[in-house]
Amino acid sequence: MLITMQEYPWIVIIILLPLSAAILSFLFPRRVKLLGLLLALSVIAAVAGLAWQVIEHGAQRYAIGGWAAPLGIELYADGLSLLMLMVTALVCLGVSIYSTGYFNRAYFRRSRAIYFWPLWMFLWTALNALFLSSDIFNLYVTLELLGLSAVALVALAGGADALTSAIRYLFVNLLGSLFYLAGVVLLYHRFGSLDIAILSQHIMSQQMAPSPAVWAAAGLISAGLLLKTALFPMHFWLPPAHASAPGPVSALLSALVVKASFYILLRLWLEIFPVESPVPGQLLGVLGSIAIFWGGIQALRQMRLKMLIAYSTVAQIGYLFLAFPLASYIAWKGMFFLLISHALAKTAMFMAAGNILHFGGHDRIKDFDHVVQYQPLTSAAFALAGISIMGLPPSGGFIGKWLLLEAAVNSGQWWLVIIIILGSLLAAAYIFKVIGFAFTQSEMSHQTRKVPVQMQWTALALALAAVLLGLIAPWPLALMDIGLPFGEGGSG
Amino acid sequence: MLISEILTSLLLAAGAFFFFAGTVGLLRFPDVYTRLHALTKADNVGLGLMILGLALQADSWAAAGKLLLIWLLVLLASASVAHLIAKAAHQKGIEPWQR
Amino acid sequence: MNNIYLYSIVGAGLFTLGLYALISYRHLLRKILALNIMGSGVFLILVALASGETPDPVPHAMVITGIVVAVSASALALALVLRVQAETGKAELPEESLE
Amino acid sequence: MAAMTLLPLLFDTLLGLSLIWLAWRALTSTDLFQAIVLFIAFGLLMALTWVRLDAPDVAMAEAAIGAGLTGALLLATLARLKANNKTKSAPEKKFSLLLTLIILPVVTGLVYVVLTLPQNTPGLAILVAENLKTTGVTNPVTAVLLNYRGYDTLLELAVLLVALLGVWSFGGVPKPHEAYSGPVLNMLLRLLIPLLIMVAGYLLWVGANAPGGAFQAGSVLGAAGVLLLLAGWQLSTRFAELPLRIILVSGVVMFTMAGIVFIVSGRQFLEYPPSFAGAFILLIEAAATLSIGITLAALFLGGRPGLRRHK
Repeated sequence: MLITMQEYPWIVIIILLPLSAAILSFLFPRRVKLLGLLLALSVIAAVAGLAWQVIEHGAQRYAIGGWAAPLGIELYADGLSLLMLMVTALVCLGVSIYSTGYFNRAYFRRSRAIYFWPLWMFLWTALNALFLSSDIFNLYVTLELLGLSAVALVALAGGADALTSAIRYLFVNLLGSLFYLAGVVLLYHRFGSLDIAILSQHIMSQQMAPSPAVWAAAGLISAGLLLKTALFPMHFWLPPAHASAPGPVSALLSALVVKASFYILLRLWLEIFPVESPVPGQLLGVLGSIAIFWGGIQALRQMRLKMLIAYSTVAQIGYLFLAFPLASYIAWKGMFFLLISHALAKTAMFMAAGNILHFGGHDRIKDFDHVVQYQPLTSAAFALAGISIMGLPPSGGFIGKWLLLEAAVNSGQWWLVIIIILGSLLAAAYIFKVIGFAFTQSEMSHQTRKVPVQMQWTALALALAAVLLGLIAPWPLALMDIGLPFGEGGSG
Repeated sequence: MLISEILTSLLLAAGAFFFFAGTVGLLRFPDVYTRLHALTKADNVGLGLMILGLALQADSWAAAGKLLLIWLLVLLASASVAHLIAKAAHQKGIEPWQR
Repeated sequence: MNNIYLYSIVGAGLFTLGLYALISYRHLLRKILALNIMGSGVFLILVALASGETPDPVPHAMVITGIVVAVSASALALALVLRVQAETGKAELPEESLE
Repeated sequence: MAAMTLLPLLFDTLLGLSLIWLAWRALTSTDLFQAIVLFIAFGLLMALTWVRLDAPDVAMAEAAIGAGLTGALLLATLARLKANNKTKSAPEKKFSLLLTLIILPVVTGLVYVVLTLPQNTPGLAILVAENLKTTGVTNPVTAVLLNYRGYDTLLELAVLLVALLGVWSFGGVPKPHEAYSGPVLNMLLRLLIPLLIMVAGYLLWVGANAPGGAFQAGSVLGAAGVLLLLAGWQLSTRFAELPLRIILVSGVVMFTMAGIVFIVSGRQFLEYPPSFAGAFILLIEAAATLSIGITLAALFLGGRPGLRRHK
């Protein structure tokens, strides 16, 4: 008795698709490119199915193994996780098309290239599983799966600096996971359950001062996740790792992997951690603003394009943390919208950088040689993505920053307003620096290579998506209201 | 059953003594060969005594049989490991100690 | 019941010992050892707190999962160490410049 | 009477102190080889601690994987490192005073918090025991691992596979161990390998109602693989490609396929039909044991077997 269309368990299919594709591409290395494209399309269809279910019937909860929450693991799909799944599906569709050109025989040693596909699909499985899980120990396992596949992908580039940044990234990942696990242990022994919904009921119900265990757990989990999200003092590992990774991998890292640990922090912060006193929020806000300035200034100083973009990621992550001191309904939605548009824009930027690297054999900004003439599509993609990073209308970045500004003005925290504006100016500075050099030609001419056409078009398509996101803003903003954090329990 | 408990504790004590003797040998002997000699001999006998003591307390013959299997395995493993280490040391050119 | 607290304090001690060693030593193998010891410390706290009269099997399953995850992470790290040493000639992290 | 209750306490404190002391010595010893040997001893003492905390399943996993296999991996890596690098790196301290100032509050905070946690909260023990009948196994830990939280175990098998993929993706032809295949080692192999395989089968079978299960059995199988590799055994290139990969993924594949079969028959993902639960769990555990064992041995090898030795 086949179950009818609506009751298809899309929530599980979204996790099983990339897992089975990864296994198939491990077993049959010759047909990886076809598998990659097929996977991207089928996951988009599955996400559409889940979206239809969530919009129709509200947040979906799925008990795996038939065991309800305290005993078994539950998957939970609401507006937030749906949006993250959509962005992941879009970015991964772009990466799958881009990689068919990037990992061809000429550019990448075949024996290494075939490992990109299974590792990337396992990374996608980890992302989908992470966005859907509502069990904190299960989140630990998905974080480890995510971390190990990301490190293996970074090390795929094979150079000396790629390998040293890969092993530093691995240690940072493992340290962050251990801190997170220590927090999980304390929460489990304090409340006897691992499910986020049950934990939030326990914590919200006992109004008396939360016991030190909850505070320690909140501190440990936040420290671990901040280390993985590379917030200011702990960002040292991000630029070398993201810059020395292969093209599509740095796009995946900056757009999705760094956001996954931020997503968990956001969900736990809104639902579990009883944050009465504004002090932690203010602290995160201050660290975020320092990250904006530090990332912006370092980006201006960089000689290589990919390092510049990596430092721009450090700065943009700082923006996301500005919503914590505001903690108002508009602020959370603006920050989340900024997160989505940054994912699309940063993927397009790293793909453009990959094209330039592929075209000229190097990415030293000073020695760009007629990039605009020979690579019009790539330069257009970089410019459009820059518009969204800078936050110029009508791009998605603009809407996100505008909502943050609105929230800052309403709550009267003027220092945040200044930081948001200055941050945008810094972003404009380093993007115009790159675009400026794209028009010049360098003294020494070096032989150039033809960039496969699909690599250029995917970069342009994703950049366009980042810009057009601003035009369709009301739909995703409404989607965020489904489900827990913003819906009923929305604070502010 | 007081007797079996006394017997067991006696055997365990004897086993512990042999382990102690093996450790003293390890610390006191001058080179790798004599240390290997002391360790494998003393520890195996010590373990044998301990296993015998525990077998008295075992609740079924199967459990006693498993304990005996453990002892045989350890005998096999420690003998061959001792040989391998001695062979590796010899290949490395460590001369046995002469007075 | 005080051995619950004894072992959880030992677990906390191992956690911080590993953290100290991870940060202060530059050789990559030492960092991997430190990470494994930190992992054992967290698992010790997890199981020690659950070992009252009714031993709770869920932490045991979590620790077994954690041990397998730890060994796969260590295997990847060790393979990376060999590759880093092959490329850069030394098995240590370059002096991290904090910019 | 006091003497009898004092003895376990004395033993526990002694065990706890020796754990800390061994960990400290392992981390700060000047010679790396000595550090690894102390780490293996630390792993064995950890296994003893798990027995003291009446967690036999964890004790077996710790002894086999935590101490045994991780130790073997560390020693193999050190051997390959030693070929061209001094290992006597004195652990020079950098900004150690500042570090102790940071670490000290962390440890006191952790200890204080741990002391405030309520004692012997039953946690999920009662819930697990109540529903044990429908899980098809009587060993609660296997029930949690395979049935209640089977999804965790599925992802964890994927983690193991990703680690192997990562190791293989680094390329690098595995330097064949200089086989010490002397007569003694061959005799040891002839006796031990069949016994190890039988013990693995026994652990797998007994896992349903006593401490044991896929991970312990898989690690014993992995140990047998490591022993074979040490003796210089080579996988013939005929099996190096597809057959090996099928075995490696068999654990994850069996788990996912079982889950899909349950969905098609109208149940939730990984919801075992109570009547066949035991059979399904044994099937999945058998596949998982095989794939874990071969994966752990392949991780020890450190490179793709059957690679053409292009110099």
